[in-house]
Amino acid sequence: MNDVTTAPGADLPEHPDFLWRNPEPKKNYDVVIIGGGGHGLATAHYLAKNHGITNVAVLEKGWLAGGNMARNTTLIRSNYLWDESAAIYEHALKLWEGLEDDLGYPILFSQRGVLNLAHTEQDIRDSVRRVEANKLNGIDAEWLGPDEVKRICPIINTSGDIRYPVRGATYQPRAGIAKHDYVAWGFARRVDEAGVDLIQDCEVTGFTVDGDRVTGVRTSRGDIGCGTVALCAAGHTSVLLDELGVRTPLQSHPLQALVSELLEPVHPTIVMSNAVHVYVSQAHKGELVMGAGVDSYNGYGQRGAFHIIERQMAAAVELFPVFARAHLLRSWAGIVDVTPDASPIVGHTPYENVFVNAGWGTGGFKATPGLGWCFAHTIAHGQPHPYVAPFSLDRFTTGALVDEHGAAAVAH
Amino acid sequence: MADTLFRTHPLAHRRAALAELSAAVGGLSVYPEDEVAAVDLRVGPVGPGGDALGRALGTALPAEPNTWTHTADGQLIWLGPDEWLLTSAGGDPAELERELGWVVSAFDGAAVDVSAQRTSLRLRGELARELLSLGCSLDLRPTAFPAGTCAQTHVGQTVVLLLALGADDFRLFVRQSFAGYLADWVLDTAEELRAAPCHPAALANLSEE
Amino acid sequence: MQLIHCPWCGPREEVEFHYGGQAELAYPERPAELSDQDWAEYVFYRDNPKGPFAERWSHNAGCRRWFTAVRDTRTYRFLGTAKPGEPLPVTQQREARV
Amino acid sequence: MSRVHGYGRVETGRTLTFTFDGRTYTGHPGDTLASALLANGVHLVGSSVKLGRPHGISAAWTEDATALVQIERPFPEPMLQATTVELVDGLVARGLRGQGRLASLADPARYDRQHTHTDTLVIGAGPAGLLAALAAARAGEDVVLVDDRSCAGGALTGTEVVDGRPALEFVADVVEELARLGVRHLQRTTAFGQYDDGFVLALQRRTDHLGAAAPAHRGRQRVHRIRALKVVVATGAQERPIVFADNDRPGIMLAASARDYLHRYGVLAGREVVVFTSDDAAYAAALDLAGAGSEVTLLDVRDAPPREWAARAADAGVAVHASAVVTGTEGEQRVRAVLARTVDGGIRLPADLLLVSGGWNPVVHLFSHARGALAYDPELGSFRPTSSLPGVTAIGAANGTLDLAGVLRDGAGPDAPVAGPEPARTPTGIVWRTEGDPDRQFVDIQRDATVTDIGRAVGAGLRSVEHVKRYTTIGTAHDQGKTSGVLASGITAELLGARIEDLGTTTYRPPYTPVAFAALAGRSRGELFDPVRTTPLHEWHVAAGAVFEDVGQWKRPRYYPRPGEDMDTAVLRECAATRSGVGILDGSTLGKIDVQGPDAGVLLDRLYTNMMSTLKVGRVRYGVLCGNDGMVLDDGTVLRIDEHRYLLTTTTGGAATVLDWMEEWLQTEWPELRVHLTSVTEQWSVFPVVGPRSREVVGEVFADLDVGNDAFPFMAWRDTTLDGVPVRVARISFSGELAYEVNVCSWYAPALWTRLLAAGQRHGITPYGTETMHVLRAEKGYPIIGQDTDGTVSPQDLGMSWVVSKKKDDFVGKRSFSRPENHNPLRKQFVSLLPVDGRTRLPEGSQIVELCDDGLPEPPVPMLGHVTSSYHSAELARPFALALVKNGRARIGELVDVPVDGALVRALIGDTVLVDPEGARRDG
Repeated sequence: MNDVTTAPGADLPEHPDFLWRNPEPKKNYDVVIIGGGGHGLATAHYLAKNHGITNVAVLEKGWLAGGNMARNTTLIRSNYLWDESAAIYEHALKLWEGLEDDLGYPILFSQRGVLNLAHTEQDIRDSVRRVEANKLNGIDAEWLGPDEVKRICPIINTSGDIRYPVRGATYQPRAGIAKHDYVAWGFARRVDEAGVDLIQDCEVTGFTVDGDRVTGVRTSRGDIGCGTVALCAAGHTSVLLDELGVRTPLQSHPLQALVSELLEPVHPTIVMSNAVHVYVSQAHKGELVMGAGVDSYNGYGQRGAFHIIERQMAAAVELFPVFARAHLLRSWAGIVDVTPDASPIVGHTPYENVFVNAGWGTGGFKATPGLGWCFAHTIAHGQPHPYVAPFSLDRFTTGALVDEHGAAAVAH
Repeated sequence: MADTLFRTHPLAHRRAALAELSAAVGGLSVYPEDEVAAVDLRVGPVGPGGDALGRALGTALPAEPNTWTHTADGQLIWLGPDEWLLTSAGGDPAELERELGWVVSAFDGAAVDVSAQRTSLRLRGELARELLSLGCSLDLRPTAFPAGTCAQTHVGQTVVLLLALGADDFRLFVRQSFAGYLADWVLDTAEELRAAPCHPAALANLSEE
Repeated sequence: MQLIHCPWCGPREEVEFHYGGQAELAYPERPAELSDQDWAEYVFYRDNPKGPFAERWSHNAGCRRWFTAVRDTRTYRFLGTAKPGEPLPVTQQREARV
Repeated sequence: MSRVHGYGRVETGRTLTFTFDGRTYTGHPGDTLASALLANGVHLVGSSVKLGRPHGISAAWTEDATALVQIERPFPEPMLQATTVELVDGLVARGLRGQGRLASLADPARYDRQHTHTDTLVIGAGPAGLLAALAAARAGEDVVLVDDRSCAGGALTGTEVVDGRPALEFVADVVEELARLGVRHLQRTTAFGQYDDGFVLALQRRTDHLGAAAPAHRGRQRVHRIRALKVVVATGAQERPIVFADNDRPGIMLAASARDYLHRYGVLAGREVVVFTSDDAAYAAALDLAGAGSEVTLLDVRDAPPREWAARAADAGVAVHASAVVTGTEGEQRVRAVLARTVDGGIRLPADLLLVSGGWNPVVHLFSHARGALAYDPELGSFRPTSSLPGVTAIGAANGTLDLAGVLRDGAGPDAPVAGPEPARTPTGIVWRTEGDPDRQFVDIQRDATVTDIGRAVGAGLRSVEHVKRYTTIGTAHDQGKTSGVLASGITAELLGARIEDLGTTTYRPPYTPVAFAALAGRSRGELFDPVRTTPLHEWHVAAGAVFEDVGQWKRPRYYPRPGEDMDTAVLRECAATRSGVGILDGSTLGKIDVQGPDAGVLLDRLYTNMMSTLKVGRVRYGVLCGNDGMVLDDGTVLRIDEHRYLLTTTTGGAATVLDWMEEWLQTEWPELRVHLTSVTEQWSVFPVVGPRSREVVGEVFADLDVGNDAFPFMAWRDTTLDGVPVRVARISFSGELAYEVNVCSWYAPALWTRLLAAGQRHGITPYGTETMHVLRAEKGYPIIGQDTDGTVSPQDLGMSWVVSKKKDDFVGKRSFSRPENHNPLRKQFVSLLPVDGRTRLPEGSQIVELCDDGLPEPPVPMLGHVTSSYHSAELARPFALALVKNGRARIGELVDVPVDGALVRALIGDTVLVDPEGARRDG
């Protein structure tokens, strides 16, 4: 009848029988984290684990990890151009490598490598530049010619007669994917065990302020007093900071992704192409997971325009001719918060006990443990961790940007 | 050496393929048109500048967006609220630019020779709208896009200036560097309209209704 | 895919347009006199409201004219468009912030 | 064979042969793969993804959750529903366990898209949709009607009576009238997504059903992009199963689907049939199957079965048990017996077919895509549209109307045709699952997800349906939860002790049914993936054997190899020829902008870092544009044509960006300026004639032009004519050589190019490409924006403070120059790098580090900058590079190391200008 003997995804681990309590909010917490996504949960985890701070609430306006965490394409890599970016993403990647043990949760972290394709002379220059920078920063990276690209991912069309032939690629072998829900739930379970309250359906609607301190948050489930406020609200950060009269150079945009049906393994790695605007991996059960560039305009709608998907499909079929009859099964969108230099904003705000973490654009998921670690440090010490210090808000005033557009306009 | 500088049409190399297509598909005729002089005109539409230009051209500037009018030997095409494209089959580009520039400069306007900036492809026949609908998102129903209208829009992935000349008669101005792409797109797309060399039963089934 | 009403050309597909971000940002009269912070605000800081937002759009593939639109960033629905110099078609963002 | 005589609409006169799982069968035109399999008695189709349990055919159309197949011929296509694959001769397919397989070859089929505008779009050609389309068309509206099946009629089986005649005759009449009224009516066309402003995407399957007769040149599938003022969603409803133990076996099917197989395909899906229902509709199925010869027993969950239906059932010999529920099934490869609890206790009913009906789920997907609000309707036991959505209405079963008379009224209003009498509807019994082993109660059959799984999820602390979906994977399979979604919400609510109203359902997202990637790519494949831009000389370049480079969308000649030459050899030859004799380049891709008006100079002064208003007519000035952030955006030359007119050039890649950017400033910030901008990029073709012999060549071709240095100095331009054609010549040099840029109307480009080549022949004129252009300019230290800069480089960093006006109060970007970071002594500056060994060409992109005598230290190793350009120089007879280096200008003369392929290459930091620093050649 059919010759498949091992069921796809049959080896996927079961979730544990218990994940988290659903407590009523207390009157007061030492730290209130706004946003129960990956970053909020990871921050709570390292606050408890590294700093022993557990009188913490994570407030989530919807369901836990239901924002970008649930909508991203789970790509993890650290091959960023600038030292500052490379440092935080590499810190994150190292944590990813031990995260399954740390969380005691099967997060399905699979280090299958990422290829960033180069199609033009300028792509090649940018690629070599990034590879060489990565190497000097201790990040695994290589430059591969078309034949080596073909060896790693045989289904890529490397023939010279396509519109934008593949001229080579950068390769980071340690890059990979993980199962996003598993990651979120792994953090959430640990955090819950540590005594942190995860409070869902709890939308922050305002703040109570005393001078340059915030004394509490107003929520859809009542007022909650706090020692410190940590914002991990991604695309909604501006809306929250507006309540405090704080401006940030953030813009929220829709970012779409999609999956195919389950397919027999054909795609052993992750492929990204900036020039033709697509990236693809094949998830554990066999579905092709793809993303493209952000929609051009601001939006909070968790949906995007279909022409972006069509363009992405054209690029996919161009690069992977065998994908022609794969099927788009489901598409969706997240809301990414983007800064002028495509690098995050982490650190102080004008309020002494309010810390911000936002602007990760398309890099949020891959940074999750690294950011959590550093943001927890920042909250615990009241001073930015060295890895996030370059991402302060005042860089827009001094001009010390960390501009990841140039060589890493590569989304995701 | 030739006595005069010869002209080369940007679509010279596609002429034969387009002719073959036109011969093969009843109801569709596609061909590159001869070059015409063209000047981009900028001047305030209402007021003395527009009036002066209208007088110089012998016809009022079409003020209605997305429309064009005839001139003695060409067309006057609305491009924007203060911008028109004048074409002239017989005119000398440089002279036209000079003469009209002299008229509009008095009103802070501009006249720019853009004769070679675009080239044009003519699309005629009862299948012309069908062909365009395969790559153009405009409402091209005869009621919405009758003769005398025009639009700058996309066909395939290139920007065109599309003119309805008659019921089934269109002119597509396209930037010269994109002309080859547009012709290739037309050639590829028109495959859909070729008579099907296949089983008659299949043909019957192909009618979509 | 939105149908955007160019104030001149009428309704056209979204792909014909270019997004220009927040509208009504005036170039400072005397940039040299601004503090670094004020200059940074002009260069980099933009409103990011969840709700009606006044924006610049350009009908790139059409008449190449810039115009102002008020659009709801929650629904993406265009609430109106206006030519430069015309008043905003709808009262816009700062309702929540004033 | 289970084909029943007298039933069905397949063409029994013709036979098709197909292969499934290696065995050959026959069927008829009009069959689907599923109906043909059932006709051949094949119930076992595939197996479940996780547990490998046998799976059969559980429905008749897109709601089927089990019969997933791989198509092998005519062309491999992964994971289709056997229920939606139309049978063609020679079809080869096999059953699947969870994963499909992609072809190993590119798909030769063609795909396309079509734009359609209409007043009214009706989605669904069932009774409601047909009548809605008819009403609109009769009212004179432009109407498009799409429907996903092969013919109109929707759920009508043909047994109904409408307007006093058999329903399908009525349908045929309506279809005919629609055609007469000019309605564009597309069958086999699935509306799969609804977006803003009446925008609906629909996939039309155009050729697969034609089999071998399919015309290869015609698109296999077409995506219709339909804009409608009004969208009528008449997508019907899908039957909802009830969950019981072992409900996933082959031979278990939705009740209405069995009717569909009988009436559409003439296939009787079972002989010994048990019908398990909580809804009236299944009685019709029971009666129809009984009438076709099956033994039927009906189990109704409800305590009071519908009286009229029950009476009809009794007349037809169908035993009806009230208050009865199925508790399990037996059978491996096909159901063998049904276990049930009745008021009389547990019973075991032998059966080869178990039909299930738990009521109906309106197909609200398209309504929901467009942000239409849904709410739980306790009478339906499902979610239906609540809000009205501008321009969008849901009618018929899609809006929860289940009786035919009501559906007809929804479609046609008060003048609706009359439906034949039907028994009055008794409320549906809302039952999500029966008692039994929750480990074997499958909620999402395709995912092997059970009631136990939901129970575990709830026990783990999950409270949201989204969490439960993710924990259990319910609704994430190929069918996207068409049958399981509402059940999952219902069962979760039950287990949580919550109300399903409060819990809601997961979000519906496009596409409604899966769509092939290639269909979405449409015609944007191969060469048409992205437009190719070419210059008027393209054919000449091709004939000359040029190797092309992609620069944006342009194809530019990179070099012109002679036989046996590789790129390095060709470029060395082209460089040497140009520096020692004369070379010629096709520079037509440069962006060109005509700037006209009394305030042209004012605008340019505000945008360029240097002063342009002081430029004299007849002269040329180099200029740099910065963004507000003070970083270099683009550069180029500015020609002053007359008092109120300038001609700018931009980089090839920057042309569109710069024009848009200038327009933005002009239109949004300074509308008071009297200036007009016009792109003339393609109006003018440009050929730099470069090298010490360029004067002879240009002088010979343009006899009227005084090319002497005094009459025509560097950075001047002159107009002349050739055979009456205006030509503009400018002394601009991007190579450091004596050079004349010849500009001509593009009509004459090939002719003029040929003249220049002819005149240059005796000087050995050499066409050169972009690579040589890059080498020549690099030898002179001229940066290429986008190659030597990356958006983080200021004019000062490039060593171009001379291009930044000190006199002007302001220009775009000026204020940013005084930010603290712009004065950081460690900013990267533009310098040259000379490899000390005189041999190594540093790869572009290489990073630069401090000298390390003992090899590279452990990472992280601080970086000083990177190599932006690197070439072998014919002139210098050595390799050289340009680089951005921290504090580079202060370090000229110092040595640094560059890691290359695991070794360190030592290099000397130098000034950027390596050839003719005095500019004697250029000015000569």
